Amino acid sequence: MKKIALANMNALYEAIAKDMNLYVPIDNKASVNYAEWKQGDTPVFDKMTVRSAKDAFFPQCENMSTFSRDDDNRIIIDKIKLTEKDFVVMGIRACDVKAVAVLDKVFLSEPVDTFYKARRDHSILVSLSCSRPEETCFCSTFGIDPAEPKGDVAMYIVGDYAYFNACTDKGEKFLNGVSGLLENANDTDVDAAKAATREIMTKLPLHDVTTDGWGAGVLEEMFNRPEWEELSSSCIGCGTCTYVCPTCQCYDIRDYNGSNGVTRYRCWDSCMKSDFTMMAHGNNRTTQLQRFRQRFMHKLVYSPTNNDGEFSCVGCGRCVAKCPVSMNIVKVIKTMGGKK
Amino acid sequence: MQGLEKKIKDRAIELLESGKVDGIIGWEKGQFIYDPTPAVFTKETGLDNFCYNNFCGANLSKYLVGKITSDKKYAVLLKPCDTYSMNQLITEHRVNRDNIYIIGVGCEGHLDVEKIKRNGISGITGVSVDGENVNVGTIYGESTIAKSDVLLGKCEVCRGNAHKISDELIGEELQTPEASDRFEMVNKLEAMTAEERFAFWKGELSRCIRCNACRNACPACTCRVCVFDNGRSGIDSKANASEFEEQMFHIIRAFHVSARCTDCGECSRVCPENIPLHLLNRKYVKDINEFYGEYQAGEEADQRNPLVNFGDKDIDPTVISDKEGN
Amino acid sequence: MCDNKISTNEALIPHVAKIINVRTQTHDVKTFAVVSSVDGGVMFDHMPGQCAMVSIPGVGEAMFSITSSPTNTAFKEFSVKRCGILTEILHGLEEGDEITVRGPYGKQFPVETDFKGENLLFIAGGIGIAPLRSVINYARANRDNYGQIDVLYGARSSSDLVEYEEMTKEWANDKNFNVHVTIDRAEEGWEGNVGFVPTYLKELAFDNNRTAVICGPPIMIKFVLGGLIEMGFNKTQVYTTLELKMKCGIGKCGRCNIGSKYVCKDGPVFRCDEIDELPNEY
Amino acid sequence: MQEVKEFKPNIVAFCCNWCSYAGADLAGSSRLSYPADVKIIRVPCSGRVNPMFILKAFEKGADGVIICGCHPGDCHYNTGNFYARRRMTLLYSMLDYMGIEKGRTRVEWVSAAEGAKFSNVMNKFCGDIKELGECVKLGDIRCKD
Repeated sequence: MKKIALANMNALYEAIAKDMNLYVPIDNKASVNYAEWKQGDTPVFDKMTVRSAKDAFFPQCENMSTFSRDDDNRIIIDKIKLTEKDFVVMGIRACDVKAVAVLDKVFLSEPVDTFYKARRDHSILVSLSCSRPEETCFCSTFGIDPAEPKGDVAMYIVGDYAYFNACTDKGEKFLNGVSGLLENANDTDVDAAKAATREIMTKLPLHDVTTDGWGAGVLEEMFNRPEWEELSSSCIGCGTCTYVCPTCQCYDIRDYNGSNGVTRYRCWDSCMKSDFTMMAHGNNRTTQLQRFRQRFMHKLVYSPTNNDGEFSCVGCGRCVAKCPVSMNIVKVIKTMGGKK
Repeated sequence: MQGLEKKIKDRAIELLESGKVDGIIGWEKGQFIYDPTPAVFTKETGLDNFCYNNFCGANLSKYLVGKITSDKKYAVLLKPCDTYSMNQLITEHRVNRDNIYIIGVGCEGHLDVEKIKRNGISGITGVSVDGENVNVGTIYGESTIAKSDVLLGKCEVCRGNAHKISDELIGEELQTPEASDRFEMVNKLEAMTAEERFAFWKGELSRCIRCNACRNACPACTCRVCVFDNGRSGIDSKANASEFEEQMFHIIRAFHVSARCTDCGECSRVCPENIPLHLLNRKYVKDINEFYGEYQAGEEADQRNPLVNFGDKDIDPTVISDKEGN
Repeated sequence: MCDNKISTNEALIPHVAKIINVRTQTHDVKTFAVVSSVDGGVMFDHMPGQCAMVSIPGVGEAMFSITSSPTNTAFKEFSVKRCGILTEILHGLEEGDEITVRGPYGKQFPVETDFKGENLLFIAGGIGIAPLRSVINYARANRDNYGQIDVLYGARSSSDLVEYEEMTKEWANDKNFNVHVTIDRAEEGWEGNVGFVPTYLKELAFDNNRTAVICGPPIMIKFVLGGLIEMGFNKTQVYTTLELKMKCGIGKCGRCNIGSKYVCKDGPVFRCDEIDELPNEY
Repeated sequence: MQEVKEFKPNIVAFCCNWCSYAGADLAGSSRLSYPADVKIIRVPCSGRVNPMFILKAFEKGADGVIICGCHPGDCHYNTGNFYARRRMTLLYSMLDYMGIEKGRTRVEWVSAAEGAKFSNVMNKFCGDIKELGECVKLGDIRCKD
């Protein structure tokens, strides 16, 4: 384990940003979000970001190809160049690290999504051990330990120091690159802080949420539960929950018809929106109940069915905090399934 | 507030039991003190989970739009400011007044949990209002903040405790917070140079994630299919694919509700990125007041709004194009 | 037969295709024959039942079943019914115009496994003949692998029949091959059967010693399936293809997800007992 | 060496069918010149112009958008331009509020008999836009070279 005094962190950011892009949580006075570090920025590590770290690998909007026509009206396709520059995302909490693994399963399974893969290959995840979990956190429900966040390098902020522990070869290499700034530290230096975090977790209001009753094999039962109607009645059909979710990965492919040809891009989409499944001849989910149910069934039933029981919710609590009408996954889990 | 909650609950049970209404649209307890969910209470569900506390800022009038074809009668709980939206919906025939029973509930200003959190408070377990102060209990200890610092944006410019439409009132005697000038920020922006204003809006709107919460929560946005969802409109879009699409979305969103916007502040309240969207709507309100005379949408039902009206001496758009200064 | 190990970058980047022939089938259905614009080839190999994404850049992209048989190595065909923005503009294209195509996507009909040695019964309504035509022509080209083949096809009127010529002039002349055509309402000059497909199916009284493949409007599928069960068919003997909104075609964009299945990847061909396991959202 | 190109503005003019479009016609048949940079879009009435049209024009690369209609009181449909006047006042005010140069948008009332006015209006507007230069604030980034 290595450490650096918090007072010297700026030197570390400078060293990293010299030949890589560095993304850190920045407070812009209205919300905290990941942004590229620039000289003078002070990252905030004690607040949850509004948007998750998925933006770094699966941005809200990315161009895929461009189409133009030559003089004979023949179509010319130009591919978009993939990411080639290494980048570091620093301050990802355990829940988001797990979320990246969930996304990996989708995008890195055959056929591989090369846009996503290029970003993953060029990324270094510097995770952050939680010290102040929020009341909306329920990652322990999904077996995540917020004190041990993993990633390529795990970061612990304790007292006046930031401690780093490499978890992968990539992480090792990264730490070696900035070793001039780091001092040696004992692995045990962060044990007390870890224990304190785990202690807090047991006191959180949502610590008793369990996934009992959910998972693979309950498709028919859960799908037909009458509670969906009441739960979905307050949903206003916006996409907030899906867009702040670190594991939601649905996207749309659209063409933009500009004056210099056509750009085909993909952008996030939300199953909560009315036109998600709209086809020229009809829509197979016409009510908000169906769309609402789709989102939660996907996270809590379909996903475990396809991925050896793994839920596609990591308990980060973003949707709990941000839903305009406070109708969130915790309510759904509790209403139809588990509470100890 | 607790006494009021009990009063409303008792009355709601009475209304349901007597069969006067089939459902009550109110707020249901959430996971925490600060996240009540709008919900429909019926005889079957009972009112055990009903709540009315300092975090019931949501404007419930929009939920009646979906009930227009229903033959059931619903009672709806409306705070003074929400009644403006109700009047506007009645004016536009977006709700069926005959099937609505409006209970005006008293209000002493609602709190914004985002603002509490912005004060560096996390792990909130309880919030109580004590006169001018708000006591916040968290897993990390207690804190006290001034109530005026954590009021919802819309409550800072409260229009008073008068319900503009109601069938009965409960707790109307509560004192609403004192209001500051609602055009203060608009004036401030207008006094800036064009470059400063552009930078301001670019900074704010670049955070937009196009979740459409502002649109979907807005009681004036009641189109069956929004132009931004309509594949045939040519401008449907799901993401801000460029720097401009989010501006276009927000200009049009605000424009489409201009003169119908009651300035209820829901757009800003629901924004996950805390973009001050109401400043767009409020600019239209201010312009309409200045150009065509004072007008408050939803002041009463069946008003004719200034954009479906005209005068032959109206000012010309060239006044804007040729305006002196920045 | 086809290499599924394509990466998304490649999979999402289409081939440029040239329309070499447009056949007007009915007032709202046209069949487009396309080849690669680069080398005049078929761009990719496919199997019956698989689909491809057809696009006009700047307009949109949509999934269509490949109606030509894999045994046709000269070109690929798509039968397109005019019903939306993209199809409207597609219908305005002519020979020589270019579109883009990517694919193939989805699961095929089990023509090399479960269908082998079986008697086949194809039941289609309207444009539903498009995916089945691929199987039918594949079966005709490998005639010895299959037993008796029956095609039951219906449409609203005689002018709504797709591929009627091929059906009556080519298929019907094959050995052990019967074509039964019906239209919904009687009309002058029509000598064939009149009535809905499910009704005609019962009149024809097929025995259950065959594998049935259905494609058509959802309401027809529902009643035909009911009819087949009544006639003693087992759900494992009946196949159909589903249609849902699709964008990526490779099971990632989440649009065609119903239950734990992605129609673009796990379908569009489903055996009817598999469909029973899906929530009723298609 | 890079060639310095003269800035040729893209100007979109929404002209009402009954007055301003006829005005443009008259300008043409009277051999009054106006810049070729102006692309006229004929609309049935200035009241038909949706604020979206204007924003869309800017998004697609317009540097200035002008709306021409009948003089207030002379609308073929009696009141169309009265409504347009209020709408455009509000929209332009909003664009100004968002920091978009206010000279990029304009409304002018041109009757069918005012060929000379049409030509003057367009010449002036074109000159104004040339002074303002390319519209970078509202254009879509994907449209630019």
